[in-house]
Amino acid sequence: MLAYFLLLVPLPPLGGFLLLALDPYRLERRAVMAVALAAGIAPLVLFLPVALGYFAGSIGDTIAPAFTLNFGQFEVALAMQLDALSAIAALTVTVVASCVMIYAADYMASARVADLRRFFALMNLFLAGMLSVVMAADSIVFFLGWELMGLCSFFLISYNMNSPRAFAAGRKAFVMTRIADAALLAGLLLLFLEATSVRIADLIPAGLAAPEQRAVVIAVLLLVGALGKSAQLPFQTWLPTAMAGPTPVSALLHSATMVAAGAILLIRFAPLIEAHPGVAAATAIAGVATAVFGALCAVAQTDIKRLLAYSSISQIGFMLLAVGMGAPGVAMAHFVVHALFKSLLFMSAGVLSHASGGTTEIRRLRGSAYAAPISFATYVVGAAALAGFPILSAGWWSKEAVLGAAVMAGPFGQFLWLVALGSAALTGVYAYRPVWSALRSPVEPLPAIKENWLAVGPLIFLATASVLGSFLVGPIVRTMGGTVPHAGLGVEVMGALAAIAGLIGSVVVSFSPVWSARIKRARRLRAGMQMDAIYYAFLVRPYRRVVHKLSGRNARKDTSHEAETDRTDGGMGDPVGTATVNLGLWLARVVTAPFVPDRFDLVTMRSTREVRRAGVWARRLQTGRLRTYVMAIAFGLGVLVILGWGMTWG
Amino acid sequence: MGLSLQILLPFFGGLAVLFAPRFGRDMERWGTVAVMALTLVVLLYSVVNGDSGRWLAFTRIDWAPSFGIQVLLAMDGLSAAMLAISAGLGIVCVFVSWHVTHRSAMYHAVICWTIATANGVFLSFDLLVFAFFWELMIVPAFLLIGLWGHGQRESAAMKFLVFNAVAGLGLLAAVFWMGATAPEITFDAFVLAESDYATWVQVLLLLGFALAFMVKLPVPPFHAWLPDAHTQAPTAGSILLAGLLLKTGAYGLFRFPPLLFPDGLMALAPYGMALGAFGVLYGAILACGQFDAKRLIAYTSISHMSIVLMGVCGGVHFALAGAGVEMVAHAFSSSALFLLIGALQQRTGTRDLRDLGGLQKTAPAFATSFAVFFAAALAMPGTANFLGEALVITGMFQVNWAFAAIALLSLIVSVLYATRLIGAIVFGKPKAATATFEDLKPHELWPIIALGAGTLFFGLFPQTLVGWLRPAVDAALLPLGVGAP
Amino acid sequence: MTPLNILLVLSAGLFFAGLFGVAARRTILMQLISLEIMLSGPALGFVAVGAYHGSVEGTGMFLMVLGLAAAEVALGLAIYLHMRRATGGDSDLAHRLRG
Amino acid sequence: MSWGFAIWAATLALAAAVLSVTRASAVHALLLLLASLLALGAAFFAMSANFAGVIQLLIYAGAVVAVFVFVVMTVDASETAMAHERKLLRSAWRWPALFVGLSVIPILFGIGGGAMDAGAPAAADTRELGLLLFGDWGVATELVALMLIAGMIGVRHLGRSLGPRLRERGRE
Repeated sequence: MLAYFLLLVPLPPLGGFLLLALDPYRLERRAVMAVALAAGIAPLVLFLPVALGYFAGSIGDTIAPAFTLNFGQFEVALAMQLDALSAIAALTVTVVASCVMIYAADYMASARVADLRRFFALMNLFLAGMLSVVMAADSIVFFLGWELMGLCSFFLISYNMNSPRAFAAGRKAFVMTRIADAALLAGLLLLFLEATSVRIADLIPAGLAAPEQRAVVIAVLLLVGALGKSAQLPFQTWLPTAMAGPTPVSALLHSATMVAAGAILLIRFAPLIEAHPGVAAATAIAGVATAVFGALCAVAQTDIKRLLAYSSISQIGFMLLAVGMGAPGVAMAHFVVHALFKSLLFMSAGVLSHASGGTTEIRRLRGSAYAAPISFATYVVGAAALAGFPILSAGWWSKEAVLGAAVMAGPFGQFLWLVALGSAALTGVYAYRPVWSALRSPVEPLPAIKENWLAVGPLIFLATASVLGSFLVGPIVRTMGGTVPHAGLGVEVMGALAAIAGLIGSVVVSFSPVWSARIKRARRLRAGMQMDAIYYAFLVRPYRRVVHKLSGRNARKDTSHEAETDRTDGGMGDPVGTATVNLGLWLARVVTAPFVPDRFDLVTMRSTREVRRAGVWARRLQTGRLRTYVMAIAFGLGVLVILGWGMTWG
Repeated sequence: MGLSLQILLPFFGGLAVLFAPRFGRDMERWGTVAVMALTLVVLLYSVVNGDSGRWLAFTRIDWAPSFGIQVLLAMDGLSAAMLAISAGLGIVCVFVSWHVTHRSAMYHAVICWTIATANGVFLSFDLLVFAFFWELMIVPAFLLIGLWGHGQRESAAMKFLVFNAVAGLGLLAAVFWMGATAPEITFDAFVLAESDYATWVQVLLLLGFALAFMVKLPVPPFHAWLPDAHTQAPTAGSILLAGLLLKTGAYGLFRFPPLLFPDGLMALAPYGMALGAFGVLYGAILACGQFDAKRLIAYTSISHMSIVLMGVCGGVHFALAGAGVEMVAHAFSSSALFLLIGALQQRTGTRDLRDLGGLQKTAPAFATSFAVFFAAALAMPGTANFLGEALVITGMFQVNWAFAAIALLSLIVSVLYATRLIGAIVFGKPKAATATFEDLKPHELWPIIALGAGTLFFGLFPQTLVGWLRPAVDAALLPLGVGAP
Repeated sequence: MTPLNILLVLSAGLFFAGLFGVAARRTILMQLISLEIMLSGPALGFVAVGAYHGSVEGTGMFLMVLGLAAAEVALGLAIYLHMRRATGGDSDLAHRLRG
Repeated sequence: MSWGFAIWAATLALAAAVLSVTRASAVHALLLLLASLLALGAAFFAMSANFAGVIQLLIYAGAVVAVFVFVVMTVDASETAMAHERKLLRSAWRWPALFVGLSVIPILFGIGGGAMDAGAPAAADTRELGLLLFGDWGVATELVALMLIAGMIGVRHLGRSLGPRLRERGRE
């Protein structure tokens, strides 16, 4: 009974998507909103009792089969499952999604109805995809959801149809994640071949039992998939530009849920990662490096959305670190906490920037704290959680757990711990910068905006959750089957000191003219170490050159206007195809060349001339006179008779 | 007898359609729809009443016994799927060419004949009759491009004709040789399959067969005819080319090389896979550089059909099943894309990506449809295209990881060209050509909905399709000595 | 040397005499007369052979020849009368079939 | 049955024929033709082919020649016409004579050919002839009859009075 209840959870958003995207009837604005909100919140309503039942222990691990595929000799049963990971993650996703949906109803209020429909349709589809990822019991549903998220991400980033930049950002995000998705697909298919089953519960033991080399390849492929989706080094470049999408999209997709799905993937397949120390180390190193990189870049940002984007990159680095250190439960806890405070940050930043006239530049947020006090307050709570303000914020607890896990993982982990500690300090530096900026008195007083309850309600809820989430860290880790690492008081004090150092640093950076000027100058850092430029120079441009070379300059001129009959419109830029055509033409020419002055033809033509002359001569014989013919007959007869005589002679 | 109806009905239906305009306006259109619907019903009947063995239906009629020629028609799930697609696309073609008025009766008759000849290819197991239909199939398509095409239709039609006719010679030569050297003259594929050719003979014969199939597929370097043919063909011509004629090449590769030349296939398979791998990337890369929407889709077709070649040459269960699924999926998705581009061209008079844009604003139904098939083109999970490609990649992992890697690479490149296409057409500000754009009319929307439903249905519930294809896949693998996994 | 031989040579002589007439004479009427002589040659031959072998077929063939001659004469004379208006009875002047 | 008389009569017929085809006057030619046919009839009687002889006399020498007579009556028999006719013949006889001679010479050698077995010479039975013509040779007889009918229709066609336009055309 419950099993099928589980299957129902992703259905409302899916239905909402179908209704909004494909339904041909014109819907009123209110109807669109109603459908979208109902579809967006229904999963929470459906899933909450299940999750509570699970946490209370009244429901055990369950697998709910949807339908069965029969591939040749073996069967594949698509299914959803309820276990610790899916219960926690799905609950987080549904909660955050509900908040974002409610917030979006206010945020998108001024959009055209058609755009609204598109927006909510895609948001709902995304939600369905995300829920399938976290609740999937088999790799097919998992990958289905995974790719759906990518697709929705593309469409939502390029939501602003008029902006070529938005489209370019969406395309970049799509391509980058797709590269990683290809690796993930390869990994999943290899696992499938090992296990001849797609059930995740079967895949993991099969992956562990696989030959060493192949198992490493699988683990690396899974890791690459996670890195791409989570915008970790070296795939991080797509996330900051993805902020071209509307704020709710950034809040839901590009911080709290979709981007963190990489971490979910690694947590799901953690045994495979941990089985190979090299891969685990690579995961941890990638995580730490990204954490530091993201924090450094975030410090240099002048745009609040980009700042938050880099902070997401950085925070997910912490999750990867935890996975690499063999503490997936801790990573899960950080995932939950991060989802709560990061969506909060994005949404309250959205309100603040709205209050200060629609800009997202940190510098120009001045005075928005007074125009939108509630949102500002919630932002402060969120920033504290992000920076890991000791004891009071949930972020501190989860980050401490990650750091502790690193310390307890041996000397190598302690080295990583040091680096991560630096990153944690930097987090504080950038997290509070918008706060100080917003607190400054405005150049000219901003009009106070009316903070709609639709927008503020979710903010207050999430802010509360970001504080109270402190109490969730322990239970989550335990539910996931881990233990909260306690690396000793010294380590925890170090963590607290780092957070406080970050707070001080942020004051320095915001108010010291020297440091502000430095940040203003740090263009390289702001542009994400110019990784984009490097990729452009080494990947995009060579690829474009190849494309242009292969499709030829002609293809650019190639036109399909009916009136213009362009000679180049013959695929001439297509070297291989053209080569075949030219080879054929050459062969035809070589074969026909000896016959071009066609000698046989000449002979026959000449002979026809002769025949005509002979005819002219022969027609003289035809006198038309009877006597002539009779004489000819007589002559012939005579010849025949003589012939016959000769033959019978003797 | 029921099977020959699949060929005779569209053929004589085509003849009847020629005279249909005398009975009223648009009668040729409704007549064609009726013929196709009748063909579908007959097909459905013979599938439902099919035998449970290797073949759903089997017909053997002597034609010229002294030359060993017979009409040997056999249908299994693969053929049935192809036949269903051909009749379905026939109906779609009628609806998308509602604006065609120039010699309309002839136009619809030619559509019927294209389908009749393609059905002949999908059913024949007498090699000579197969080759006969194979060559005959070129004629109606040639007429369709040459008479009702756009722009430089004559040269495109000639290119199509020359490529396919020349390639057909390879098939014909191999078939004649096999028939003539058989102990007792015969062209029965099942009898010839028993004959024990030396491997090098098999390789030569297979090269003859493969030439015809690969040109029709088409795989680089034999693909030069396809972009031109697609560009200049009328919408229905593009749909039939992409949905049907290309599939005959894939079908032939699927059916005959494993049956007739297992050793030769084993010997050539690596080269086939390498060629397929090359084609996958080459088509995808060239698609990225096109500015003509139809030409772009034509290159993606090359890429996707190269995946089919890889799958067929893979010689493992997954790869072959994937090739079969990909055939069906591509028939749906590419036909729909050509339909949409055709509608676009009819309204704006251009296919140039630089002149288009902003249809999201002016034509939401068009944009939504386009987005669905955009997803199919880049093999989004949930579409049948993904299933096909994923199965082929799985098979490639069993055979050779390098080929799998290349097939995976195509997944990435497909995003590049697909986003390019949708970005230029749906996104952006409306341009001069697209500022006023009439949204899809019902007679265009319903075919799109049907095709989209097919793509999604087979993507989400692939059981039906995989089950249909299984006997054919198993039969193809049997001579290769590969058991089911 | 039998009587039959002589008779057959004579019949051939009749035939060739007629042939000479047809070839040498330009007047259509004379040509028709020559044709009659040509036909009578074979007639003599048939009858002679039939008589020599004592069989009735010779006479039978003679009757056939007779029928032919009758039809020929009727048509020939009709044509002569017809053409006389245009050519004055000279067959060489009727040469519209000249090449 | 008298072979000698038959040969004699046939020789006469040949001589009359030769003379006939060389006469300038149509009347003389026709009379010599009549003589030739009558001589042949005599030869037939001499060979005991009585039925053939009778037919020869009645139809050939009778009916056919009578038809000729009607036509000959319309021919110009003046002295100038004779002279013209003679001139025509004189200018045209050489080549035909040569060609005919080509055939005649070998045939003359045939006189000395080998002997054939003579059957039992007997008078041909007319009843037997009837049986032959309307029995075994029925088709041939029918064909001859058909030919005669065709001749009749042809004559009717040629002999009908022509309209003025056709008459014009005939004059061209």
